[in-house]
Amino acid sequence: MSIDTPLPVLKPADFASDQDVRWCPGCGDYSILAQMKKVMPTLGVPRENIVFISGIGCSSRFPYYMNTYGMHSIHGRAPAVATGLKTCRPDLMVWVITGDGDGLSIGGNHLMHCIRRNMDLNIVLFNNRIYGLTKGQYSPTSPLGKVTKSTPMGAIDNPLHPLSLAIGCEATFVARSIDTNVKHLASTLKRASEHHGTSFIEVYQNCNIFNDGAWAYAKDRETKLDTTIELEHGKPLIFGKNRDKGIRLNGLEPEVVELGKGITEDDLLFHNEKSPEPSLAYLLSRMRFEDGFPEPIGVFRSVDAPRYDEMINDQVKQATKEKGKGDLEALFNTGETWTVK
Amino acid sequence: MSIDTPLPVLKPADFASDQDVRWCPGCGDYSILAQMKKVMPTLGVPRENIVFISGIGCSSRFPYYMNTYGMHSIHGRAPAVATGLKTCRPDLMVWVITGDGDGLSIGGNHLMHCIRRNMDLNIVLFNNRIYGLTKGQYSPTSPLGKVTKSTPMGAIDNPLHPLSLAIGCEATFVARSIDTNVKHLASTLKRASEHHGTSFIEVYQNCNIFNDGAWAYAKDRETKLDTTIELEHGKPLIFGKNRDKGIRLNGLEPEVVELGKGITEDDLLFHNEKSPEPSLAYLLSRMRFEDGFPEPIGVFRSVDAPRYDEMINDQVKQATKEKGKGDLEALFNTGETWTVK
Amino acid sequence: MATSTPTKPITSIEEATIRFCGDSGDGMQLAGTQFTNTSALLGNDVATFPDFPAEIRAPRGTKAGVSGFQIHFSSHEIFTPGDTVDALVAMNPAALTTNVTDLRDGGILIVNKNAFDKKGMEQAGYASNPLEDDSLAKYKLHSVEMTKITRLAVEDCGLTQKEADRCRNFFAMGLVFWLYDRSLDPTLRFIEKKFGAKFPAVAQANTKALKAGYHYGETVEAINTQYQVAPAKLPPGQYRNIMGNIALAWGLLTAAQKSNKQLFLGAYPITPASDVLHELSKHKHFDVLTFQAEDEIAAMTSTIGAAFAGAMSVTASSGPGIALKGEGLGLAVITELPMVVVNVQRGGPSTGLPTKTEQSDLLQAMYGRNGECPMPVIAASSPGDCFDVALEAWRLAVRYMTPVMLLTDGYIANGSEPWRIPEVADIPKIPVEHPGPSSNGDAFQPYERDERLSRPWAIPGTTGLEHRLGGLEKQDVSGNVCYDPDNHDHMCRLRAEKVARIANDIPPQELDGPDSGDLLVLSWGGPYGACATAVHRAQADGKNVSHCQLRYLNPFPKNLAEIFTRFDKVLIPELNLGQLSRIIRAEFKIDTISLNKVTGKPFSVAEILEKIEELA
Amino acid sequence: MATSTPTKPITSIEEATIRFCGDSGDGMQLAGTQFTNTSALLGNDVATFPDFPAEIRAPRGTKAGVSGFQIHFSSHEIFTPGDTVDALVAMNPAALTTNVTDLRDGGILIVNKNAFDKKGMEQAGYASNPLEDDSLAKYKLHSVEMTKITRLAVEDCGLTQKEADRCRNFFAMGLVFWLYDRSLDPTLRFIEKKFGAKFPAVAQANTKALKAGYHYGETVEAINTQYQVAPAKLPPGQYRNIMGNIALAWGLLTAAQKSNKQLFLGAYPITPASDVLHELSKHKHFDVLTFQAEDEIAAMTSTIGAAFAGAMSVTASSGPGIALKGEGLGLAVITELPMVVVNVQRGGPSTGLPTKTEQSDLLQAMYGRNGECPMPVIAASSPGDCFDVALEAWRLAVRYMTPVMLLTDGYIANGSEPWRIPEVADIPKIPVEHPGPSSNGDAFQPYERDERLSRPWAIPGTTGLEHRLGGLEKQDVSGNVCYDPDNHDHMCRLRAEKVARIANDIPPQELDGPDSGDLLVLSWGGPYGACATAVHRAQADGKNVSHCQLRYLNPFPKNLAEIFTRFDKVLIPELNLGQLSRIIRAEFKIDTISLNKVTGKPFSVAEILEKIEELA
Ligand SMILES: Cc1ncc(C[n+]2csc(CCOP(=O)(O)OP(=O)(O)O)c2C)c(N)n1
Ligand SMILES: Cc1ncc(C[n+]2csc(CCOP(=O)(O)OP(=O)(O)O)c2C)c(N)n1
Ligand code: SF4
Ligand code: SF4
Ligand SMILES: [Mg+2]
Ligand SMILES: [Mg+2]
Repeated sequence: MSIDTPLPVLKPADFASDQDVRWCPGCGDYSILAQMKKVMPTLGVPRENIVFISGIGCSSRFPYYMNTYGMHSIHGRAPAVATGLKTCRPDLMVWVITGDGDGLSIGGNHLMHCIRRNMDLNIVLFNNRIYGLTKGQYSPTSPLGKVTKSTPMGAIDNPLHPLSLAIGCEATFVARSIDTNVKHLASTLKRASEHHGTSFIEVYQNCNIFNDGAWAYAKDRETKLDTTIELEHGKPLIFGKNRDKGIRLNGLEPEVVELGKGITEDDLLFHNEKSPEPSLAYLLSRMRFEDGFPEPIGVFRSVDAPRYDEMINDQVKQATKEKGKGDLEALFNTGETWTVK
Repeated sequence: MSIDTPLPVLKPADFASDQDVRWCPGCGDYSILAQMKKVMPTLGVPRENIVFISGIGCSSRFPYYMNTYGMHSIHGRAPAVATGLKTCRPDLMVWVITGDGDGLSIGGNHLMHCIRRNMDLNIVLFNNRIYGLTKGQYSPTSPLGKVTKSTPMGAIDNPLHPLSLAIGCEATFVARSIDTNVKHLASTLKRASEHHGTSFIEVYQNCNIFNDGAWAYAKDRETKLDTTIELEHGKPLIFGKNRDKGIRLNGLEPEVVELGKGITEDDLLFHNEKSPEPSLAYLLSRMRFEDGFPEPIGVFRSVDAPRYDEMINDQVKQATKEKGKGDLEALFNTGETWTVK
Repeated sequence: MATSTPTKPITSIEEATIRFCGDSGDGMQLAGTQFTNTSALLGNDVATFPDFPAEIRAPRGTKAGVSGFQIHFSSHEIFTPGDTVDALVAMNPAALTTNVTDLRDGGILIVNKNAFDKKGMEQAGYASNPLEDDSLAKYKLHSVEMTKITRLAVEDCGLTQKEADRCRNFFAMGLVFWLYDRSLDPTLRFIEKKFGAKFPAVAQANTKALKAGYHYGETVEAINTQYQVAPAKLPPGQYRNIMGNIALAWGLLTAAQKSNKQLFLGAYPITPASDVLHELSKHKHFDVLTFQAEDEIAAMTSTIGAAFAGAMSVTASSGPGIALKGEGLGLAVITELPMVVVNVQRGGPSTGLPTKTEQSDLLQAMYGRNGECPMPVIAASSPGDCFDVALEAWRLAVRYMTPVMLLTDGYIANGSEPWRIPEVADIPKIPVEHPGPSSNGDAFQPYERDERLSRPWAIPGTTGLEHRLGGLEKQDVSGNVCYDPDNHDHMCRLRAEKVARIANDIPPQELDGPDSGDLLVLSWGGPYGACATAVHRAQADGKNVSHCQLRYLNPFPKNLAEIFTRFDKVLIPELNLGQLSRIIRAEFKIDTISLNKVTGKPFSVAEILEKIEELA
Repeated sequence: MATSTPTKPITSIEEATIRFCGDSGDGMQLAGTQFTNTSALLGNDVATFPDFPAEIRAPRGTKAGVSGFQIHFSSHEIFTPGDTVDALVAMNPAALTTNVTDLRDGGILIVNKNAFDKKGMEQAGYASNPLEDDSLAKYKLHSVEMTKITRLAVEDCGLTQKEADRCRNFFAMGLVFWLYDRSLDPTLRFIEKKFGAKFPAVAQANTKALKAGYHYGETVEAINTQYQVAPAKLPPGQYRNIMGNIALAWGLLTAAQKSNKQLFLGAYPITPASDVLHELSKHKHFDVLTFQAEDEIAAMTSTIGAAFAGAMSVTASSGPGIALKGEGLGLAVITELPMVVVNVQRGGPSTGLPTKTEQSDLLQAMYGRNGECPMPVIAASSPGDCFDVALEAWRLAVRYMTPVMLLTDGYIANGSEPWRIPEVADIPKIPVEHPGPSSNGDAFQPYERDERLSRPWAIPGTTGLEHRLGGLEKQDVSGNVCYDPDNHDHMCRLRAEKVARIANDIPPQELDGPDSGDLLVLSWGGPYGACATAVHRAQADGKNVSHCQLRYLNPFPKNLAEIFTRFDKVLIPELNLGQLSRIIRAEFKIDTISLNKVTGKPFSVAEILEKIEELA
């Protein structure tokens, strides 16, 4: 497409494929799909330059429903498939769709290496704290004690925290959103798309069949303003229905404080998504509802760093510049050769 | 072995197997082996109750040289093999020996899940920042720009930091030591053995053939007191040949300060390996020589938490208590049955 | 045992096949299971075939969301869930359109009339209402207002309408129970047990719906005949109905007890193998440890660790998961540790048709590993056989110190049949020996072999037997790492020979039919039932045909070669493109005729019979 | 081109085989490579066999640490590195004891006398000094004080003693160069290039050591004959020496250029395949992207991603790594994307003998995946052939939209031979088509097929061709997810048929020898050379024997069945326990005779010849 042809103006519906959407009625995946379709036309990227890669799971059916290029690959391997794709085609915008089982259980290693290489991919992890597609076994994010098909006496695996893990793997962009918080979700997806390097987004997603209400506290109209806290760069951490509570640091321990009574905004922890060292982001990722904290949503961390896909292609350019375009004739004749007549 | 038979008094040499040690002369692995043999007799565990499980790599030859039970398994899978073993046999003391390639590249996923389950294993990762056994390709801990057999133009993968990763995976015990710092290494191994749950120890190890001097700054007599800092629980972070430098927190950013000139020990960051939240340990894991910090050695974190191997066996006990010892006859006859005459 | 005296004529029939079908949310699996149990309790022989939709619940009313359950019940011994259906219950238009072709001409068709609204018919692709046009003329159509009647029946139970509608399957059951003169009692007991205490309103409603269905049959004139299928003459004993995956799990439990072992299962969920994990995780009081691993590689290698620990160690998965275990299996083979590897096969390649049955992993089971890496392979023939095969797998594993691959498939795993409950005391013990502590100071020789070529299973914790296993080639006897060329050759042949010698330890192949003849039907796994039935029919027709069902696929029974010499032709029906055929040809250098099908569905008796008739 | 006029009698011989052996640190691989290049430059045909110790450098002087390099050079065409050795250079006692049995009676034995001290002999297990007792009497023993002379020779170069001792291999080279009348020039050029600028002292010392060795030969009386091996009559052209892994990498580079493609390699290091990664990573200016993945699964699946992207996509590994790729290969097969999967085979099972050669992954290549998952398999026959086979693999992959498995082995990969440098312009282009943008709004049909049954390779970035691939069964033509039973059967057969039809597109099998006869030797991969040589010798002896070397293992060439009918017996020599035999039997229902060996070593000509003589 030549540079001055204006992009056709697309609507969200243009991003819907002709396939029937086959999630359970009421599944949180629908909402994420809707927001994704809404964000797509705003990205300024032609549809044919967008690719969705997924693994296996309910969430991983996602690519079938997007009228872009896509691959529903195998369980856990989407980040690796996407790495091959993006390495060869840095011109494409590549999204990875995964689940808490797909991405964190079988696929943990690829996720980890993809993040640390800072591949320019947008990874969206649908966290429903359960295996949906295989009908209800516990996942790496299921809480201790969770009774599921495979844990009739309760889960005994200490859960992973996806964002802590990502930050432990040198992530440059880390965010969290919620399926039903549609505006926030859309803006988070958009922010992720703008980041150069791996964007890792955890989305709290409800599986109303096998784990209904797993995120009720964070989604419920009544409670959500007290149980979540929206991160804004450069702003203090304030939350609560009346915006009267905040997070203050006590040494390295965060604590919930009430504003007023001698505590002002300036005493609070200020969010800095650009902090070069990820300790703040890590600390934020540790704040958990079960420990009495609001859970942060929004962008935890967003810093620039070199990207694998860019660097590998730069090496090709540099090598070509230094040595000239590869010449087979010359290559075959390097070293000692001789003639037989 | 009955409880009142005194354990035979063993010497380090009793832990040497009859196999020739086949590392390159000068390899850092020798020193780790020596310290391990030294620590073994002090653990009060009969030799037959100790098992070493490893993957593949130079480091992973380790079990062959220990006169205990052992398995040199396949590349990257040692934590999973050990998980099966320890789950069935919580009475055994199980060590996992791995390398930066074995543990962090191909084996990253098992390492991660083993740590988060808090399996009661002692994992020692020999970090030489290179693939030794396959003769010198870069590893996940090799620095950016590293020229190796597979990266003639320099590595472009942003390296992982093993301890940050472990902390990102909910580790309960995290430590670091150095092959040549023999006393420190021995005491760190001993500390690890005493921890209940997964103990993860990174050992800086020199591969004098393919990556000689990778840790020179931290091993060199001249520099090591300035480039490393020994963590002690409850003590301020002081280092330097003259113990005149320290680490102070500036918000969430550590900084190197000189003692005196108005700065006293009390201004420094105090180490707390027992901190319930791992943010301090994480922050310490970010201190890197290349950023002008001394690199901490010693125990970063050591907290008690439930262990998978214990809980799974407790469930068996509990189920047996509740339902009685499994009775096949009764099981077969549950539900509807009928008689054919 | 019917709840009331019949008021309509009863026809006695030998056997019947019925199918419930409807939306995934319509409770068809439950209806099928209840009918099955009731028929089994009544003494019929039964065989079932549940057919799930693809993994994800599709939107209500779509064809993709149709779920079915077929039951074949009979007054004589049967082996398959039936080729065609005598009575079909369809809860909505999508179910009707996707299932009606399996109903025989003149068969009974019961549909929920209320579901045939515009949207429902559109979703099913009906242009006009099939209940009203002539398109179903060849069936005995009963168009019943199930939704309406059910709502009325449960009116006073205090349920929401949505909840009320969920009782519809009980109405349908009641009607079919009446039709085949079955007792409601087992289902009433089920309702009481499942809902009685916790949800009394639901219990009451389901009871009412069930009875409403039954009375509907009694009352409504259009349905004018009742059928009776007498009890079958099964071998005497105590019976229950059992699904393949459950039988497999129980077989493993039994093997563990019979060998005095703790049972360890390392598994990662995958359809259709997950139920093995689910079932075993319920029985921790049998000294069972179930480990849901992070992936199949960890499942496999933790299984190796558990085997080293001295447990009875098992892993279970399906095709793609088994592919991931290949490297680990190599370690299991070279360390010569005993364990059982279960593959509940499904449709491939890749993710394939994950909820459908297939037998296409046989070659993977035999060869899906690097190097010369031989492993015994055995396969179950039917749901109940899974129990026996599990015991046999562990017997061989521990006797020969080797991983054993046990193949079942989705058809067997989810299907069910009456199972004669064994006397626990009669099940032979599986002896396991571990060498005891040694204090003579001599180096322990972990690769010393007995007459079976089996090495000792020395376990950590035993004084004086400290040793190291691993994936590098082992020195004969000492088990030390060894790069000696001749030793490697020797060890490769030894591992092969050890597996080959298992042939001395397994029963000779049995033959169903005359010792020699025109045609031998050779089958393995799920097609057993269809082949047995077809061969019996052909024999009854005077054909010169016999049947061998293979349990042992590697090694084969010793007398198999000799059996082949006595038949003119060998027919191998398989749900793949000819995998056993390949092996048989390579091994015995005989010609084989393949009957292959990879539709994700089991063979029908007719398909086998047709081929037999073509050949004999 | 010798550096001085010979002063001793020169014997002309047809061919010779020599071996350098010593400690891993003794530079034997370098010595071997220099001798090889020099001989090749002189116009001999050469074949080499480097033999590495197991992965880890063992302590100096131990048997485990011995490294060897064998060179066969000749004035006629040769195919193997030689069975027995005519001249052996042993740098220490451990090398002597582990290698001397391969030296023929009367062969020349050159040893470094200075290494025979107490410790060295103890490590080698010598009770008495073999240079002094009579045990080496049957050889022409030259016991040379190499250490001492080398130290003296390099005395004034300013090296430490350790550095000086590192020049010993150049002394040994010099002596052997003299012995076989080879020029020092290539080695002198090598020294200059490698050390000249950066380490002039080392360059000087090596030069001196080399010349010292040469002059030692000229001077010392005990060595009284020089040998000459004249240039071979090879087809005219420009030649170089090449190793298999390098030829493979260059073949891939060439295939990429000839198809106008970027080359992507996704790989994880593993012996003996790592050199493919190393070599390609050096040639980024050929538009090559090499991705060292976190494991083999990522290597495989990134390769799939790169294929989807439109690159020429390759992964390379060895046995255990290929086992890990099995699941991913299933996805590659069902998505029908073109790519090349290289397996440089090594000794198995499990970690096995990682530095040794074997052919035991053929069955894994054919069947190591779940479901019906067919894939073309081709194999290289010699180091130089790797180049051609790489081109052919990509040609087939892209023409048939399929992953192609390319098998080589450690023997071919590390061995070398003279390679006639092809004219780049003469190498045929490999045409690749991608459908162009479409704006007609019709849904793109990614599974529509051409006459070869190949589907279109539409790549992201193309307007209007947006489509989704995946591992679930695909609907014919549309490529949509499809659970229809008949479609699945159809697609399974279609994928099989597509691969089978490749037989139409490959050359008929060639036969070396008469068209019919008593015995056909059928080989594949590394044993090519030994089989060709043995068959030639047998033919010269008047035996009625011919030879087929298979490049195409799946599908087989169309005329193979017919060839079999013309021979009484078929002998299949393989470095495994009979894997090709199994396939041939299953496929052609013929009887085969297997000659199997799994010692980690290649076949010798004598082994093959003996078997031929037994049979024909
Ligand atoms: C190799 C392999 N193992 C197991 C499976 C079975 N499987 C499919 S999806 C899934 C888990 C899905 O969980 P998650 O990623 O959380 O997705 P969700 O369905 O919850 O969206 C599993 C275990 C598979 N398809 N492939
Ligand atoms: C499945 C598999 N892939 C690759 C290899 C080859 N391999 C052996 S060890 C190794 C890396 C070793 O690196 P590391 O763990 O750092 O150990 P080190 O040798 O440095 O101690 C690799 C790639 C293998 N043995 N198995
Ligand atoms: S099972 Fe759960 S996650 Fe899957 S589609 Fe249904 S509601 Fe959504
Ligand atoms: S290669 Fe490196 S890590 Fe391996 S044994 Fe030698 S020095 Fe040690
Ligand atoms: Mg999930
Ligand atoms: Mg390393």
